[in-house]
Amino acid sequence: MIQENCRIVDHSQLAPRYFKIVFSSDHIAKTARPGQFVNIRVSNELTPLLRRPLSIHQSDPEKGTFTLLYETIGYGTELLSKKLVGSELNILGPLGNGFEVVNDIALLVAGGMGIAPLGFLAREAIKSKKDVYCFIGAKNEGLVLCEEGLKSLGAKVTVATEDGSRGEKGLVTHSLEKFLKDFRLTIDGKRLTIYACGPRPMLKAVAAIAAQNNFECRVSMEAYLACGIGACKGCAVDTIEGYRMVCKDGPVFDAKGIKWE
Amino acid sequence: MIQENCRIVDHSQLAPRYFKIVFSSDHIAKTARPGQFVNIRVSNELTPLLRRPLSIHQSDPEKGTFTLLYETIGYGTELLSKKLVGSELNILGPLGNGFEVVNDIALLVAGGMGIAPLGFLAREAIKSKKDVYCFIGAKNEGLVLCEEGLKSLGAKVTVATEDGSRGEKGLVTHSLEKFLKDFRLTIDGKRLTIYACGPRPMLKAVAAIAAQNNFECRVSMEAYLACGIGACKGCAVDTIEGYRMVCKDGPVFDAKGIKWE
Amino acid sequence: MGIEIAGIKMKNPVMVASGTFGFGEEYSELYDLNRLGAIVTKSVTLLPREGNPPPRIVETPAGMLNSIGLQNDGLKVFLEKHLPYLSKFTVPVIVNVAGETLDEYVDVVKALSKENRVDGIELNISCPNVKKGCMAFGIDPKLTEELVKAAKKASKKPIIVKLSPNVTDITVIAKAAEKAGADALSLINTIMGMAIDIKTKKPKLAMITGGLSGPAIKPIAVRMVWQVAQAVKVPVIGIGGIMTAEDAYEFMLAGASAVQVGTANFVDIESPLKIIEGLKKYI
Amino acid sequence: MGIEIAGIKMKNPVMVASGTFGFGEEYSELYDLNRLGAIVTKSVTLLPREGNPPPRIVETPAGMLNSIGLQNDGLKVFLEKHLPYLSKFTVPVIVNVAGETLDEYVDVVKALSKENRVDGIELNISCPNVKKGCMAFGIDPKLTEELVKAAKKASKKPIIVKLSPNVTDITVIAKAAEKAGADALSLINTIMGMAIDIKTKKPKLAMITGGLSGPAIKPIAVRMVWQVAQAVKVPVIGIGGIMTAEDAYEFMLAGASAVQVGTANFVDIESPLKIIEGLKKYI
Ligand SMILES: Cc1cc2nc3c(=O)[nH]c(=O)nc-3n(C[C@H](O)[C@H](O)[C@H](O)COP(=O)(O)OP(=O)(O)OC[C@H]3O[C@@H](n4cnc5c(N)ncnc54)[C@H](O)[C@@H]3O)c2cc1C
Ligand SMILES: Cc1cc2nc3c(=O)[nH]c(=O)nc-3n(C[C@H](O)[C@H](O)[C@H](O)COP(=O)(O)OP(=O)(O)OC[C@H]3O[C@@H](n4cnc5c(N)ncnc54)[C@H](O)[C@@H]3O)c2cc1C
Ligand SMILES: Cc1cc2nc3c(=O)[nH]c(=O)nc-3n(C[C@H](O)[C@H](O)[C@H](O)COP(=O)(O)O)c2cc1C
Ligand SMILES: Cc1cc2nc3c(=O)[nH]c(=O)nc-3n(C[C@H](O)[C@H](O)[C@H](O)COP(=O)(O)O)c2cc1C
Ligand code: FES
Ligand code: FES
Repeated sequence: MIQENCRIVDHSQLAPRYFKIVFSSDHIAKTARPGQFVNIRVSNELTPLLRRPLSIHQSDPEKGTFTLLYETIGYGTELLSKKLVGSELNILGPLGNGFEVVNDIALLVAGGMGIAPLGFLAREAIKSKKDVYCFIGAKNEGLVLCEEGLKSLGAKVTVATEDGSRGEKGLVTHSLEKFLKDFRLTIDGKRLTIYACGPRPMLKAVAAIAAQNNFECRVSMEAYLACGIGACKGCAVDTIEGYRMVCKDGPVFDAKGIKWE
Repeated sequence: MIQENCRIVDHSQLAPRYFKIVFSSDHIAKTARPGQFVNIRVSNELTPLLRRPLSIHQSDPEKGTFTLLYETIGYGTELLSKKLVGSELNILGPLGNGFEVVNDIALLVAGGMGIAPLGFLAREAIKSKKDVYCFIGAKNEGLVLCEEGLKSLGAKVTVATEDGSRGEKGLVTHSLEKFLKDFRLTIDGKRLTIYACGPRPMLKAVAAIAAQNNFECRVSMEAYLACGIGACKGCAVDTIEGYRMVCKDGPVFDAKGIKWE
Repeated sequence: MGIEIAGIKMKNPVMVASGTFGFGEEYSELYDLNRLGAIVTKSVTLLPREGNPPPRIVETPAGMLNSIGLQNDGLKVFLEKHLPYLSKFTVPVIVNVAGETLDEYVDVVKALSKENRVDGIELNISCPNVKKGCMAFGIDPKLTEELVKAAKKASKKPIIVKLSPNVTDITVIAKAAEKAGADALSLINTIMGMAIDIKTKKPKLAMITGGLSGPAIKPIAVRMVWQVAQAVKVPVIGIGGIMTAEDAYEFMLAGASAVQVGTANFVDIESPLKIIEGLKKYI
Repeated sequence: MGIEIAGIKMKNPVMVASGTFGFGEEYSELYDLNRLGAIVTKSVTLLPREGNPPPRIVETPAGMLNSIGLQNDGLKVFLEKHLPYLSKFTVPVIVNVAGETLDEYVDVVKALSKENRVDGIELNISCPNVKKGCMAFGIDPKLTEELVKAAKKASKKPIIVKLSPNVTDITVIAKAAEKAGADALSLINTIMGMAIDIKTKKPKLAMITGGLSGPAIKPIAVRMVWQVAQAVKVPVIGIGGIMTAEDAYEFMLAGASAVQVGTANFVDIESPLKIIEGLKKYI
C-alpha cells in the first residue's frame, strides 16, 4: 500500500459511459492481487472531497502499469473521464483483501461493471491452471466487456444480455442457474467456487444460487468509503459476525457471511 | 447589463503574473464604458463560489470583443489563467458607473494593474480630443504595461518604476507631484481631472495630491463583491455620505468623498 | 407547481431569500420578476441602518461569510420607493422585517399591514450580524414567542418566522413560534462563522464574525428543516445552500413546502429560474 | 515547533483527530507516526460497540457526513491490543473516551489512568451519532461540569474536553468544563447534518442524520475557537476542516495552541505531515 502520483498512460472510452484507464505505478503493478482496488483523488478541489474507489482490472508488473475499468456514475467519475493521458492523479493502493482462488474450478459472474475485478481474477486463475468459466451479464450488446479477451485466454464465456442483443436473453443469474443444473453432475471430484461482482441484488441472487448448490461463493461488495484503509469505520457491511469493513476486511467476502436481508 | 457565456478568443501572458484575455460578446463590447467591469464565473465548481470582478480594458464594438488585463492573485485568477482559447465562461456585465471625462485635460495615474480600466479611459478621452497624460507606475520594467500603445495613441506617458529599471525611479505618485509642480502654471484656463486606479495607499496619496492642487480627482475603488449589481450591500466603501456600493455606485468615486482614514 | 403558503398564493415554490435580492430592482433588469414564486425583500428596519464597516464579504470553501449588518433605508423609504417599484409586478412580495427591540418590529409590522402590495411578512429573528436584537430573539424561545405574538396582534398579514440555526435545538424555537401563531416558518438564516487573513493576522471581516451561507451549510439546513417539519404543523420554507433544482427538491423531501434561494443569486443570476424549471421534473 | 499542552509534550502542534485515524495501525504502514504531534485515538467505550447500520458516509459540498456511531472494540481490546501496538512508537497518545453514562466514562478514564502509554485523555462529549449519552453531556453545561469533575477525580492524566458545536453558546460549555478542571479544550466535533437521496427519496445515511466535517465547517470552527479562546484560560485545540498549514495557522491566530487534523487524512494520507512542514513558515 502506497500513496503516490500516477501518470495516466492510456485512457479510452469503451461504451457510452464505460471507460478504461491505464496508470503507471511500479509498486501497484507489482503488488496488486485480483479483487484489490485503488482509491483515486480525481480532483484537487474541495468538491468532490473524497477519493473514488475503483477495482484493479489488470496489472502488468513488467511494464509497471495497471488498468481500471469504470462507469461514469456521478460527479467524480465524470471528472475522471475527462483526465488526459500524461496527467497525474494521486492514488492510494493497492487496497483490500482481494480474491483467493482455492478450488480447481473458478466460476466468475459479472454484472455490468462487475467485470472490472473479475477480469484480473480470470487471468490469474488461468495462469494457475484452473478451469475458468465466465458469466458476463449486461444490459445490451454494447455494454458487454472483455468477452473476446477472456475467450482468447482460454476461459469459457457465457454472455447474457437483458435485451437479448447478444448471448442469452435475460439476467446473468438465470444463465448461471441453467448452466449449473447440468454442470453439477460433471464436476466429479473437482471443487468449484463462484466469484461474483455486480449490483447488490445480483450478488444476493448469486449467493442464493451458490447456497442452494452448496458451492463456495465469494462476492466483491461496495460501500461508500472515506479512508479506504480500515481506519474510519465508514464502509460497514453487515455480516453474521457483525459489521465488517469493505475497504479492509473486504471488498471480497464469503457470500454466506453477508446479511443480505 | 447581461449574463451570458462568452467565448475566449485570445489569452496571453504579459509578465510572470500578468495576463490579457479577450472575450467575444456583442452586448458587452457595444455597451461598455471606461471604468466599468465584468463579473466572471471562473469555474463551475462550488469553490471558488463567487464571481471575480475585472475591469474592462478595451472594447471593440465592431468585432464584438472586449479585453481584460489581470494579475494572478489567488485561486480564482489562477484558475482563470489556465482557461483555453475557445472555451466559454459565464460573464455578467458591463457593471458599475464608469468614468466620465468632463475636463479638457485627463491626467491618468495607474499603479500596477490599475492600468486595466485606465487604458480604456485613455483611448476614449483621446477620441474625444482631450489632452491625455498617463503616469504608469510599476515595480520594475517587466511590469510596465501599455506604455507603447498609449504613446502611439497620442498620450503623453511618464513611467515610474520602484527599482528605476525604466523611466523615473520611485513611486508614481512622486512623478505625479513633480510633474504638477511645473505643469500647474501652464494649464491656463483648461481644466484638469485626475483619474487613478491602483492599490489603496496609492489612491489615497493621489487623492491628497489632487486636493492640494485643487484638482478634480476620480478613483476606481476595489472591494470584495458578492452580487456585483447593487443588491446585497456587500461591497461597501466608506464615504462622507455614508457607505456606498463599489459595484453599483462605483467603482469610480470622487476622491474627495472617500473616507481614506 | 402552484402552491399556497400561509395564505400566500405562489406560481411555484421558489422564492428569493432576504438580503440576496435587494428589493428586486437590480434583478428586474435581468429577468421578469413575475416568474418567481415570491420575492422576500432585504430586511426592513424602522429607521435607516447604515450597516457594518467593510470588508463585509469573504469567500469560504463552498460558501461565503457576510456581515452586512442589515443596511437598509428604513421603513419610510421602503414604503415610498421600494414598495411602489414592486407594484409594477404581480409576484407576491414578502417583506422581511428586523429590529433591535420588540417595539421596533411591531411598528414596522403595523405599517406594512396597511399596504396592499405586501402579501406577507417574514420576521427575521436570526440575523447574526448586528449587536443588538434580531438573533437575540431567535435563540430564546420566550422572546420568540413574545415577539411573534406581538406581531400577530399587530397584523392580519401572514407572518413567517425566520429561524436561526445558531441554537442547540431549533425545534424548541420553532414550536415557540408556532405556539405564538406563526403562519409559517422559514429556515435557516446564516450560521455564525469567521475567517482570519493569515497575512495580516486579522479577521477578514471588519466585524470579526459573519454569517455563513451557500452550499457548505446545506447539510445543516436540510437537517434542521427535517427536524422542524416533524415538530410543527405549519408549513416550513427551506433555505440554505440551494443551488439547483435537486437541492430544492432535497429540502422538499425533508419536509419543506417551499424554498428560498439566497447565495445562488450571486453565482448565477438565473438560478431561481433554473430551479423552477428543473423542479418540474420532480413535483 | 515543540509545545506542551495540558502537560503533554509534543514535537509539533499537529495531532490527528479522533475517529479519523483509528488507533494508528493502518496509517503506520504509510509513514512514521512519530512525526506527529500526538495521536488522538478513535473513541474508546467501556464495552465494545458495533456502531450504526450502513450507509455511514456521504459526501457533501466541501465536506462529508458520517454516522459511524462510535464503533470500537471496547476498553478491554483497546488495552490488550491497540495500546500495546502504540507502545512501539514514542509519539504522545491521547485516548478519546466516550460513553452513554457518567459511570461509563469514569470507568474507562480510571482504567486508562493506570497505563503509562496514555499521555492524555480526551473526553468526547460531543458525538452526534449515538442515541444515548455523549453529545447529551456536551450540550448541557451542568452535565459537562459533572462529567469533567468526575473524570478529573478519577485520573491524574491530563484531561482534554472535546466540545460540541451543536449549541447556542459554546462558551457556556467551555467555561463549565474549565471550571470543572479541564486541562485543555478541543473543538469542534462534527455538526449535525443530513442529506437525502432524491432518487430513492430516503436519507442517504441509515441513521438519517450524521456529523458534518471537512472544509465546509472551517469558518464555524474558527469562530468557535476564537470565542472559546477568549472565554477560558486553558489551552484550546482547534479542529474543523483543516486541510493545509494555512488552515492550521488560521486556527492558531484564532487562539488555538494546537490543532487536530481529521477529514484531511482521508483526502491525502500525508496531510498532517504536510501541515507540520508548512507550519514551519509561520511559527
Ligand atoms: C471496492 C470498490 C471497488 C469498485 N470498483 C469499481 C470499478 O472497478 N469500476 C467502477 O465503475 N466502479 C467501481 N466501484 C464503484 C465506484 O467507486 C463508484 O461508482 C464511484 O465512486 C462513483 O463516484 P461518482 O462521484 O461518479 O458518483 P457520485 O454518486 O457522485 O458519488 C457520490 C459519493 O458516493 C460514492 N459512491 C457512489 N456510488 C458508489 C458505489 N457504488 N460504491 C462506492 N461508493 C460510491 C462516491 O465515492 C462519492 O463519495 C467500486 C466501489 C468500491 C467500494
Ligand atoms: C471593480 C473591480 C475591478 C477590478 N479590476 C481588476 C482588473 O482589471 N485586473 C485585475 O487584475 N484585478 C482587478 N480587480 C481585482 C480582482 O477582482 C481580484 O484580484 C480578484 O478577484 C482576486 O481573485 P482571486 O481568486 O485570484 O484571489 P483570492 O484572494 O483567492 O480571492 C478571494 C476572494 O477575495 C476577492 N478579492 C481578492 N482580492 C480582491 C480585490 N483586490 N478586489 C476585489 N475582490 C478581491 C475575490 O474576488 C474572492 O472573493 C478588480 C476588483 C474590482 C472590485
Ligand atoms: C449577503 C447576504 C445578506 C443577507 N441579508 C439578510 C437579511 O437582511 N435578512 C435575512 O433575514 N436574511 C439575510 N440573509 C440570509 C439569507 O436570506 C439566507 O437565509 C441564507 O443566506 C442562507 O441561504 P443561502 O445559503 O441560499 O444563501 C443574507 C444572506 C446573505 C448571503
Ligand atoms: C469518520 C469520522 C469519525 C469520527 N469519529 C469520532 C470519534 O470517534 N470521536 C470523536 O471525538 N470525534 C470523532 N470525529 C470527529 C473528528 O475528530 C473531528 O472533530 C471532526 O471531524 C472535525 O474535524 P475535520 O473537519 O478535520 O474532520 C469523527 C469524524 C469523522 C469524519
Ligand atoms: S473507508 Fe474507512 S474504514 Fe473503510
Ligand atoms: S456586491 Fe452586492 S451590492 Fe455590491
